[in-house]
Amino acid sequence: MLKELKAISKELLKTKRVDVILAYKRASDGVSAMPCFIFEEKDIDKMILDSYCVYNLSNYIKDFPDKKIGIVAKACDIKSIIVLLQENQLKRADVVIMGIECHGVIDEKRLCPGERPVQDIGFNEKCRSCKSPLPAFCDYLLKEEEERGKTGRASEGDGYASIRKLEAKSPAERLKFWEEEFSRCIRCYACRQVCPLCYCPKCVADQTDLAWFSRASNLKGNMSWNVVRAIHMAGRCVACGECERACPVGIPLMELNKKIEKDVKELFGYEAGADAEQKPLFTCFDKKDPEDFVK
Amino acid sequence: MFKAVGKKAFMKLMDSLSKGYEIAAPRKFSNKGVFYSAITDAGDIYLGAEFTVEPVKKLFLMPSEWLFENRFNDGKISLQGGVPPQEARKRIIIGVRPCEARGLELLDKVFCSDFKDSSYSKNRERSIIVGLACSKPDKTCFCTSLGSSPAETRGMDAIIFAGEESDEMMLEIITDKAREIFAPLEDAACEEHRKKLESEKKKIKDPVRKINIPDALSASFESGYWKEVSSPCVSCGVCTYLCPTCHCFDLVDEERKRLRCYDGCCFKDFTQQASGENPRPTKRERYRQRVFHKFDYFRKNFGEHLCVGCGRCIRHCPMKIDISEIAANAPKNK
Amino acid sequence: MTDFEPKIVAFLCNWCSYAGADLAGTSRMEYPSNVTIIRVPCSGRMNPIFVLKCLMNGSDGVLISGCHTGDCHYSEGNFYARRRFAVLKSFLGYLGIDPRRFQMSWVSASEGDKWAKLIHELVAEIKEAGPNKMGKE
Amino acid sequence: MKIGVFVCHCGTNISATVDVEEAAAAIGKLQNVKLSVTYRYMCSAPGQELIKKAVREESLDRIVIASCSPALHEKTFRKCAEEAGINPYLIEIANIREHCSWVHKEKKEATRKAIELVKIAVAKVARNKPLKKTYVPIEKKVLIIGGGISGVQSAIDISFAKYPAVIVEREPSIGGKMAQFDKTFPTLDCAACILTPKMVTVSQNKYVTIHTYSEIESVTGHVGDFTVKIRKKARSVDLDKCTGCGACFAKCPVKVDSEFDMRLGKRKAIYVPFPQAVPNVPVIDREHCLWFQKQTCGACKKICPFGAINYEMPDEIIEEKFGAIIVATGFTQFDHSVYGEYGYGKYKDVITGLHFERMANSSGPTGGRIIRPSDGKEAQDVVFIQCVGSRDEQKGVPYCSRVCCMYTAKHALLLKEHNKDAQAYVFYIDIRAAGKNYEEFVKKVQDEYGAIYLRGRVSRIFEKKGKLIVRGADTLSGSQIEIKADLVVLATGLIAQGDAVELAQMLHIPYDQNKLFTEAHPKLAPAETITSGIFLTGACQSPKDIPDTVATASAASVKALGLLIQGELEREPLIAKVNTDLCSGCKACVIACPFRAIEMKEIEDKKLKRKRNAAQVIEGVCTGCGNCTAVCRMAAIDLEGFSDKQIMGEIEAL
Repeated sequence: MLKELKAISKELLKTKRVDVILAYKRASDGVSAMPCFIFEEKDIDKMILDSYCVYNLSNYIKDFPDKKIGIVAKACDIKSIIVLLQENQLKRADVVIMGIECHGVIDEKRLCPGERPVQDIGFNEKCRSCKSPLPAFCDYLLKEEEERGKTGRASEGDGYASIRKLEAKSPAERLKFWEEEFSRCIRCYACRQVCPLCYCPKCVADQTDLAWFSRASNLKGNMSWNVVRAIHMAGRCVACGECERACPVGIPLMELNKKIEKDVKELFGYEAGADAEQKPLFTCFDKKDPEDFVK
Repeated sequence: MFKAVGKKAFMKLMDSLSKGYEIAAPRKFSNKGVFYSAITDAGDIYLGAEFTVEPVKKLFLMPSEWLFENRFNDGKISLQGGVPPQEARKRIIIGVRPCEARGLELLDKVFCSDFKDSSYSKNRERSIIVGLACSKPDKTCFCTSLGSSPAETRGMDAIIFAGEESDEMMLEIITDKAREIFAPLEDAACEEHRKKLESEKKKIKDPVRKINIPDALSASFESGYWKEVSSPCVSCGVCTYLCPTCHCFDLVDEERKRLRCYDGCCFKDFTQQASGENPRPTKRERYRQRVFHKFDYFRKNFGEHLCVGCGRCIRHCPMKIDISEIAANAPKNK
Repeated sequence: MTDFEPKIVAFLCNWCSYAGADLAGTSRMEYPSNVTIIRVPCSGRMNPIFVLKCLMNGSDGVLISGCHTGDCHYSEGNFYARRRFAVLKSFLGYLGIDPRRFQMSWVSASEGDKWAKLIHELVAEIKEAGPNKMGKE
Repeated sequence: MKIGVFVCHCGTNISATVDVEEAAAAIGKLQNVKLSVTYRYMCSAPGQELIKKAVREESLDRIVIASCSPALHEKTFRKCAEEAGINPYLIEIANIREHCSWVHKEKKEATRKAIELVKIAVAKVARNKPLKKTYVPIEKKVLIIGGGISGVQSAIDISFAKYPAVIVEREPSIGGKMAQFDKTFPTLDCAACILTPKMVTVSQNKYVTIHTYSEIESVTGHVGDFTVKIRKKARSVDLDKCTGCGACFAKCPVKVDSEFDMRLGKRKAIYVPFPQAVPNVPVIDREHCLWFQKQTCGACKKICPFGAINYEMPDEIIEEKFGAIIVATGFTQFDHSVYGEYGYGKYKDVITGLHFERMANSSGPTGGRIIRPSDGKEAQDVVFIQCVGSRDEQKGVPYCSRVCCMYTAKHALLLKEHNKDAQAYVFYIDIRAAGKNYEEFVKKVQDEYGAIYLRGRVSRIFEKKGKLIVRGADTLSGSQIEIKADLVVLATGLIAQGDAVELAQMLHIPYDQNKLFTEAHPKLAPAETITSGIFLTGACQSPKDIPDTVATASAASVKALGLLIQGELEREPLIAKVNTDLCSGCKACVIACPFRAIEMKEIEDKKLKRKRNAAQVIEGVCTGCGNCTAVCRMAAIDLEGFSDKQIMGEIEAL
């Protein structure tokens, strides 16, 4: 798969079809991967592909305005590219998507300290409910040499088990749970910065002319930030899991995103990143939308 | 002087001390990591190999603190509070790593020199630092490259040596403050202990990777190198917020309160000016600033690098950016 | 919780609910004084952050009221609002914030009685829910 | 900042339950409040004088009035502020009557709440911005889409006010469906006799331009400034040279079924649809013309003494600007072929009402004889079936087409008048004759013209010995009946034009599940659409008879004129504004705006030093609903008068 990827990249750069390729290289610890941006053929050999390639590179698309971009993307990453197209942050013609077959990436959180072999690090939570290892929406589809079947890890359910567990708890318990989680938030905004869809020129959290909510990293401020973040992802979050991975204090952000994802599916049959042509969730409505909650 | 004590006995002492003192120490939260927390039950104290996510800095320089509040009553404006009154209670902080302790010393240069920051210095004065030698350095550590070591005692009142396996731990008392609180434990200043200690120190010193950090970077200022190395940066606050020495803050007025909270040079808006102008418009300038502040400017101002090699920024960087490598490989010229 | 007098904010669309509340007034229908009304042009104007801000500022309850679907003065505003706040309501509940604290209603310009009745119920419910501790620090 | 607060007693309406003096005193202590006073009637002349005086003496720059609902006196106090020299948008009203004194009894509580309400108003007004009404220019010309009776009527009304109107009609002549009718119910005056004079009037009116055989290509812009592309299809006959002498179609050898005559008669390949056509200029049907098919013949060109025939004539696209648009596209007949049991198509002698109209017409294909198309014999027993397509959710449309009962009654009458021995049978569900002299008319048809009305549906029609056997139920007598009929006339319903949806989307006007255009308000704005500057008339909005159609035509015209007559279009300044620095160009607002009032525009981003797209509000179109502000995650779009800052300020003041 890697050889094929390199060959394609070489071609894309040579023919000037793209100016830059967003890919993965080995990090300084010699184990994990990190993003790399390849402008010249000579650097193509830096590329790597393995289950350490966790990051969603589409986050870097906004760093290269007016450039033709080649991007290495897993099925889950591609969804966020679709949303970027849907929200006019990107022209289809400006991006060449090299979709790679993926049977799960590692769970970084359990990587440090000390190196450990992949198998006992275990796979990332998001991969457990992955529907397909093969990306659908891409220009090049890179498959692994030997056939590995189409299962993904879907066998392990729809990924909402943990949500249902929380929903089953009493409001008081839930509040306690989230207060504890949010109490650790230090407002470093890593969750926002790694999110490919947090492209706002100036996030409401940073706006000073009007302070939308408290900057203080106390319950009030942290609760506000995390709720606003999640609500602004409604119908957009493609569950790539970057925010949760990046959170240094281990707040289970996906438990927020996935709750909304689940609701939106159940309430409006809406799925984020499914189709670049569909209207964003909150920019449209159906006269038959549920309103049993309205008095 | 030294003391040898079983873990149980030590914890017992802590419990008794918790009456007279506020006690803060690392506490492990399952699959969240280790965090400094106020300790009510000494059993919660974690003295294992895993590092705290946040440095001890946060006990002295809070992520955000209210400075004062203005009230409007009966047509008059009045200022309330000033710095929220710290509890006068003395505080013992257990399990501070050598690198973090050094970090505090570096912060002192900023907050307790000719200008004394009231809130920070108050916290300093009331705290007794009981360090913890690193029994198992992380692969990202590089403290030895910055004149420290896993057993360094600078900035501590005492230091604990606690091998994960052995139940006994050793205590090296450095200041009188410490002598006072640990008085209840009997001394154990015999030779073998000293020897054991020395070997212990050596043992844990070696595995730390060595990086040769340059004394200055100025030559490379205009180099394209910085654009390249900064490109994976996503401009978040992880490295600066988790750094034991980063101390930039922002003043925010909210409703009627003035708030001081962490800020970081990696944020897009860090140098945003009201005029709309931003002297550090791209990641290149911003990341370069961080590296230069650590390994060039600070040394010029205070004679030391503003880095203690704790490795947090590397460990927690969402994109695995390694500042030590970047500083080490900085070009010697344009 | 008998002596607890909740603080409730109500955002009313200018064309239906606000007029409905006016009608309740002109018809002298009495209802509890716990509700403070903020006028907005349309329920579609409501930003979820407004609701959050109220809760974080210690309001015990928040109500958004607009025209019945199909009657919106701007033809569609309340449809958008309905979708937006269906998500917010469920989400706040998930965080453990008592669902009674945030409610939505359709009150037309001719439903003064409905408005009065609604406020009676709302205040009763919020009294049950008790004071909102959120952001009281 | 110097805010003046004026608390109104409203006689005792407020002061009875709110301690206004205590309230005023408490409010006086709020930040930025320079002055807080009470008065018995703030809205009265002396009350307003008091406000103006205070503004002068205390040099106030913002005002809060604590009184009744803004619905009543907001305008009054805006004006008052303006006269006092304060921008009218720097005032706020605290509604302490409807929302406080009238709904609470307990004085302490009411007073507390009143203070609360004023607090909020003070917090809001402190964040108000001075605003100016906006004005947009108006193109003083009306486009009328459709040249049927409603289009023609609109054109007449508008030209009467001396404003230019342009009719675009897709057929070769104006006149629409009405031109095909024989007589009109209930007065029975001949359709042509009342329509054609109107057609002539518009054609000769110097304020009216008519584009026949033309269609709308595209519509862009907004109220006051629509840009419309019109395709003038190639007529192949020069409108200016042709005198309408008719030599050409006399000579033309090709005979084709006439659409106007419902294929009951013939026309030539070059033809005028009917004798009174306007303009009275033929058109060449290139489908059938020998010249266009085989490059032979050319008789018309040879014969034409004026050289008006031009085989090379191309389609022409013209572009014009309009200030308002009237949609008068009318209806089309329901296609009843879905009712297999009525055997339409199978049996020549099953026809529709419009066929009957043509037959009944003395200048029609049968010279006014009601015959059996199959053998040309005079029809004796004629069965009329009502509600064909109407009131049928399964096969047709759910609504009632409103005119069928009446035109069927008319047909039954005409049948008798044309052939006194004939007998009419009418199968109906129920008779809907709501209208002036309508019920009387139906009665007359039943009593004086002996039409037999049978309440029930027809189950089947089949042929037997050259007769049509109509089998149906009479639900009143509860008996099955069979009628041997010579002719069956189906009262087909009225439905939207086939391309109604395309037009609606071109105009950005809503349409319902039946593709009928939706009015702005079913009761209070039946001739408007929610898209300002676009109006509806006639059957394109819902089935109408001629009087209603003419009435709505005039209504739409008045609406359009009301717009044009203003020098410039005045708009409330309470509309959305974009802060392009914050805008990411995600288009959420553009898509979510119910009024298409936001468009994307390329801007020069000084920070990024590159061009990028950002949203921009079209002032003339924005109605200030604020939906855009809520869908914008980056808060890049805000609403004047109800800005984020103002609302957040109100919340903080709580």
